[in-house]
Amino acid sequence: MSFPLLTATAVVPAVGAIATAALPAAKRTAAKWLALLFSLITFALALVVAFRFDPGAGAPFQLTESHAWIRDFGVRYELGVDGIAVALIALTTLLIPFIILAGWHDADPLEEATPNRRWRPTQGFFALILAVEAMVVLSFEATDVFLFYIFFEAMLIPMYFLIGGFGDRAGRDGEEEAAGRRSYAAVKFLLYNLAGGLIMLAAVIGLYAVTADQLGTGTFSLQQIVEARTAGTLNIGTGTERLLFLGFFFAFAVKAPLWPLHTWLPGAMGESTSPVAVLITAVVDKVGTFAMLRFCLQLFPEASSWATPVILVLALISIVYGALLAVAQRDIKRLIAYASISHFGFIILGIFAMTSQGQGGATLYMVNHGISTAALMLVAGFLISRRGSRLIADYGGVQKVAPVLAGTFLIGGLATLSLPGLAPFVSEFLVLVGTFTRYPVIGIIATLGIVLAALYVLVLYQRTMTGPVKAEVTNMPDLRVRELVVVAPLIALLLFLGVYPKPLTDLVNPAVQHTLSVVDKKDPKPTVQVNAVPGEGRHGHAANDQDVEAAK
Amino acid sequence: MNPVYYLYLAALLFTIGAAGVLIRRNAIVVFMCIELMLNACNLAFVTFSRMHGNLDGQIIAFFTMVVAAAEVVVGLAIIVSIFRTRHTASVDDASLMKL
Amino acid sequence: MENLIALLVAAPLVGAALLLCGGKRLDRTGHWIGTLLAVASFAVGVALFADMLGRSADHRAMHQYLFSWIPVGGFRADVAFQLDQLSMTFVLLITGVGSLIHIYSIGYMEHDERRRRFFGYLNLFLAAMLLLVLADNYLLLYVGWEGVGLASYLLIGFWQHKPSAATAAKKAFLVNRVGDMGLSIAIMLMFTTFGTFAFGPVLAATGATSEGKLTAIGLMLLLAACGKSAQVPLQSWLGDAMEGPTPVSALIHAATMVTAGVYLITRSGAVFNAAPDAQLAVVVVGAVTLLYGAIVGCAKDDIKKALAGSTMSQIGYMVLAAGLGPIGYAFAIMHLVTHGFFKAGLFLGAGSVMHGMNDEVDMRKYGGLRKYMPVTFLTFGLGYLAIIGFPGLSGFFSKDKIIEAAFAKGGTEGWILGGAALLGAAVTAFYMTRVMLMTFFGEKRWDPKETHPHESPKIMTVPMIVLAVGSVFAGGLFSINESFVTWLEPVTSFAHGHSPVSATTVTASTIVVLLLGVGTAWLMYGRKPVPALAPRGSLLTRAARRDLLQDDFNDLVFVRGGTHLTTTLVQLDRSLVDGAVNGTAASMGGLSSLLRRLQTGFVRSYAVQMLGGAAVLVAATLLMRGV
Amino acid sequence: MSTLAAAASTGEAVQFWLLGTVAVIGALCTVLMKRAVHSALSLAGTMIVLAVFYLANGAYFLGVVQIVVYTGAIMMLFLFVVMLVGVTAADSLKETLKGQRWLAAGLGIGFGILLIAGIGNASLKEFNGLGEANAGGNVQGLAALIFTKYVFAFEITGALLITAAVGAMVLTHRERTERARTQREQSEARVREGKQVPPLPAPGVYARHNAVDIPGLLPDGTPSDLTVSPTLRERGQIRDVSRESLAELKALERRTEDWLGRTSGEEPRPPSSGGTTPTERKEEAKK
Repeated sequence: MSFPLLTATAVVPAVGAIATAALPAAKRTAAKWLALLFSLITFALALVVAFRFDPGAGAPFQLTESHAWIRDFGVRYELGVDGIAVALIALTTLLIPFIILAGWHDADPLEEATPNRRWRPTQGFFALILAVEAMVVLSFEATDVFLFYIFFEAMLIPMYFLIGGFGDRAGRDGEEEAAGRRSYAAVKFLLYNLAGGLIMLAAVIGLYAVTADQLGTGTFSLQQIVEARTAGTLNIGTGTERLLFLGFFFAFAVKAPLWPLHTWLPGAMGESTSPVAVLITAVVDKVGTFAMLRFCLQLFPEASSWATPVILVLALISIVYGALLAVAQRDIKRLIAYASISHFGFIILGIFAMTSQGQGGATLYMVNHGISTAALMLVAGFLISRRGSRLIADYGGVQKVAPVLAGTFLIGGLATLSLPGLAPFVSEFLVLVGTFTRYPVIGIIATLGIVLAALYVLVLYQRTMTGPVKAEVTNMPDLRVRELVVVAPLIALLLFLGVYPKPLTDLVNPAVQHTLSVVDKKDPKPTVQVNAVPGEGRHGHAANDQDVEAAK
Repeated sequence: MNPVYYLYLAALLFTIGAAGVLIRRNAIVVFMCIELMLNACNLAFVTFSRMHGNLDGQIIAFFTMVVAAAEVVVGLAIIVSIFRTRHTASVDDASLMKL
Repeated sequence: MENLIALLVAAPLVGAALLLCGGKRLDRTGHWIGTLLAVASFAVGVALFADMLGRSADHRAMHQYLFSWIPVGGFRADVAFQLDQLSMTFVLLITGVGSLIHIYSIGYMEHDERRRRFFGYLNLFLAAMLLLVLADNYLLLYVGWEGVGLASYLLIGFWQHKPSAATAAKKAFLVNRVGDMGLSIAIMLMFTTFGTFAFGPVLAATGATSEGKLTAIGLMLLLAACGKSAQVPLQSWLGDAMEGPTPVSALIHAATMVTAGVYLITRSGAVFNAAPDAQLAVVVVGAVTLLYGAIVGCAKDDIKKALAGSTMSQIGYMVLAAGLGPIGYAFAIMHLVTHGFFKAGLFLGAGSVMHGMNDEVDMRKYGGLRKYMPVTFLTFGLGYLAIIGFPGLSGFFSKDKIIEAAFAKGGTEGWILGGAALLGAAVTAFYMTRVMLMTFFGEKRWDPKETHPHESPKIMTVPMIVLAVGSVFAGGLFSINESFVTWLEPVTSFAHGHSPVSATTVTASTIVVLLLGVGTAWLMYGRKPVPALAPRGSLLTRAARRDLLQDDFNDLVFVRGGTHLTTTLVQLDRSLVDGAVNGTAASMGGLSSLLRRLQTGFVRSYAVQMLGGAAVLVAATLLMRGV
Repeated sequence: MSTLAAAASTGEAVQFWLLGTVAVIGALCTVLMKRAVHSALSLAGTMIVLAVFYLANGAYFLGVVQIVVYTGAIMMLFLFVVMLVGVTAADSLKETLKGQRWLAAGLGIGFGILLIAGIGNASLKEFNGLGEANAGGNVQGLAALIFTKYVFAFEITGALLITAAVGAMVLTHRERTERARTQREQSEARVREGKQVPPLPAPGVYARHNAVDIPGLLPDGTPSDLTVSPTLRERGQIRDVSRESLAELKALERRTEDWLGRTSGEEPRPPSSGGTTPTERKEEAKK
């Protein structure tokens, strides 16, 4: 038994959370630095994981750990990562330091509000963020359905406090008004996700019952169940499988969020501070889409292909609907929230297109969307913190006053509209192609999303950044060093992954192929067999041969 | 004549007692009705013991009596104390359970 | 030698990176760096050109494979370049004209405090445009395609403090996005059909493909071309795009970017050749646009907008030619190159005029400028002669060939297209003469007190002169024993068309219509003085001033309709979708408050419930025994 | 009758039908009587009938216990409590809870029907009477069972009874929280609240009537309620004798006058209601 790397990756932030929370009220800055330190250590560990992980190796899950936990119910503490999980863990642990840095001063207003020795909002804020990180990482690693479920649900609690407890002082009307709306949003977030989670719990128990019935000993282990399916020892009845699938999918669709289960997102993202909003949309929601890919598809292949048409249509609606509503928003953060809804539509579309392009694209999309939204949302947060208003109408001509801020904002926006050369383009195009190869009509309608994305991003940029300079904006400072430190790496990453996404794709492809093999789907073949393989006789081309094999 | 009629009688008395419990407001009368129900049960037990030809039924009836006695003692005590504090024996007035 | 190809793109890209991230310390030297890198790229292009000339016609295509970009399953996009004659032509045009305009901009943007950023954007555009023409697969082309779109967005909206500029930029990007949608769908279709989207395999495999699929691909490509090249129905953005600085209009919206559509169609020639319906659509679009642009050009009083209309119409010519198939491709490109020269020259001239007239664009406020800015007048005049196809100048050769080819299409189509082309030539002559007369001839309609028209500095005039020279001689040079056609033939496969009317007739008729156009223009604007305020004009004129009501249509259908749609959707989201959720919550509350009624607190009602329960139990046991 | 037949004799049938009706009527009265006392009494009747039935069913011990414990002890307890609590006027049978009565009736009837149906469709045909069970005497049989098979239950019930007794004591025993008020304090309190400072007047009129149920008269001859106990007042058991005593006063004056020899009008007529006639009183006076 080698060093439990995955456990460590999750434990470190947990310890960090406790340590941060334990600091006395006076040591505020110390708490901030401590949290940052722990998040960086976690990131380092995640990098180690990424390097120790070998995409070429045949095993679907690597770095596995397995201990008996609740013997009576066959619950095991089972961790393991495939390429997708590695990518998402890397994303999460990468984003958290930036979130912490961006939220450096988010808890200060509370400190001033209540000068109380026992009351330690700063410590709480950063401890909660780290706690969320720990849970998210664990839910990415868990290969035991029950274990996953626990953390999938548990991460709601710190998120609830983060949303309800800390807001940007940018409400139109007084703070208590804003506080009311905030707590409403938080409660809505909690109830929505809890409802989904409870339905999922029923499905989890049902799964256990089925396995216990058919395998003799009930199990929650993903691998065991998949193997049993392939071996034929376990065959869930069609009706049961569909019910279980729906139970799982509902929870993930709420988290994702998929139309029409999306209404909690704009409120939550609009009312919370922008780092927390990033935490929601870039980190926590990814668990939902990730779980669709890992659990829904692998546990219930037939049911997933049964439900595919409906889900695709819903995803399509999300894409167009989210984009259209984003166009009509007056509030910057809500606009970004609706844009995220549209993007999640793309991710789900890619997952259920059941093609290697679609699912690979969807996985890349999760990563890229995380980075791009983080960039856009954090810059928007800096903007809002300067002016103290979330309304687009309150801005104008910022570009003349704070060119760097405007520039970064524009790049974030361009990433959001998936401009070629930036990372999101790769994933979005892959998703579209993957969908198109199997469902041309849906693919074509989905491409409308490109145009609409351009619409809402450019309208946002034009109204806020261009035009004559508004009076309130005139003496707005440009980005500070801390803020540049936050934004610059994200933008660099966007550019790099846009130009050279190969490391990521190499990481993801085997996992996607494995998923597809479990679901037992093949990419549709091109109608015309081109004898000339593109770029044959080129040097340095051998790199993609295994991809050729994968395609065949 | 078939002794099963005793059972019918018991059922009838029991029902009357139950109805009494529901209808009367005076706690004491309610108690009496409960006693009536208990007695009906006793009658049934005794009849059963006769049917089965062993004395267990009577034993049960005996215990029922004891329990009934105890219950009456405590119950009446409660009524008395309630009456002292609230100057009424009506069960409807003791509706503190509703908030 | 092949490894230099990447350098073509890299040089301006580096420039862009430097200038945009460099910060203030580069403000003084920025523009020189940008220009230098553009010129460097041009030099590399020339070197490659020389190398290419050295080879035999069939082995001129060069490839450079950099790295595998997106490998996922069967989907493999590489970052790889292909430099053949067609790309070469574009490379030279882009880098050449680009460099000239860089130089020109040094003077033109002298007093703008954001000049560094301007040059950064220009370099970015060069890089993207070169990527577009050098890509060896459609996806990489798509990158360049959107890249130029971005650059054009940034440059149109360069003066962002002007709301009109910002709006124009947004409009341009959005309309282009619609076209890009077409391109991406085309790429997807190729992937599903061929399993790849690299030029080589796709164009090689068109023979084995069903015509339906090819038609679909062709139409999608045409949609893309329409967006980028401002062809009907996606032409509405080009007029507003003139909000950008004039060098931008010259480089992007006249010489290079807007011709990308023509490049795309020519590049995908094999697809279109195999799909006649798509070809027909192309031809129709070309013909319609060339007339549309010409008519719009006639009515505009804003000199740049007039030129923009003419650009549309000229590109219409090219698209028309490209739609004619092998008989047209070469001439399309040829006209593209010559047009690059003279239209860039014209725009630079217009820019120089505005420069002298402190940024006045209304031609009705010009007049009689020829003696104040002789060089501008000369270069502009040469460009004018070239564009109207004055015998011996560039436009004459290229446009004449296109008209011939249009007739050569054969059948009624041939006649219609030829007629349209001829008509277009006449209108071109008319509106260009109009511009010429209103700007440089007639009495001065500007107030000498505040405007002091003067010749532009050398750094601006020199590029104009160079371009003028090009627009005079390029056409002739190209058509000396069809050197240009033979140069392009390996790529675009040339075929001589058999036109029902002889070449001489066509030439004669073109000259006739040319004279007609010039004459009418002179009658209307040369003989009698031009009113300083625009007369109301005929219905057609007023419609043409409003771009033939195209914007009004867009505004009515897309803008208004879209706004209504989104607002209603917001309402629905709040009331319906969210309402459902809150409704469930509320109903739960109501239910519980109903159940609360049962808890009266009266012992006896509880007793009733108990008795009811007991009765149910008894009934249940009885039923059990019964069953 | 040591052996009890499985099928009951006709005599028992007659007894059942007679006493059964009595029992049911008793039960109904228990439920329906206005006054708690009457309910208690009718319940006692029912219980006695049940005791008889026990005897008839061969449960001799229980029959006796029923009479002793229930009708003897428990019912007496009830009566005591009734006296303690319910002396006040009878509680009305008017229903206060909406629909409670209908629900009760419906449920009661339904329940009864269910029970009877249950008994009916239970096949209770064979009756092996208590013949051999009671062979060694009923009490002995019970004793044997209680002290062997049910001994634990028995012990526990014992414990239960003790607990119940203690519980009853605890509940009813009133703990004096503050010390008793002295007479002084009481009088002070009386003065402070101001009404009826002196002790209450005595009942009776001029010591000629001193029954507690006769109110004393004020100087003008009107009776004062203060003089009779509130309990009697509540029950409306006050005898008003004011008018008659006034009449007697008049008669007395007449006699003194004609004893002094003054003649006057006709005889004063004795009051019609109650009291003794003046002629008797004359005799008294003579003694």
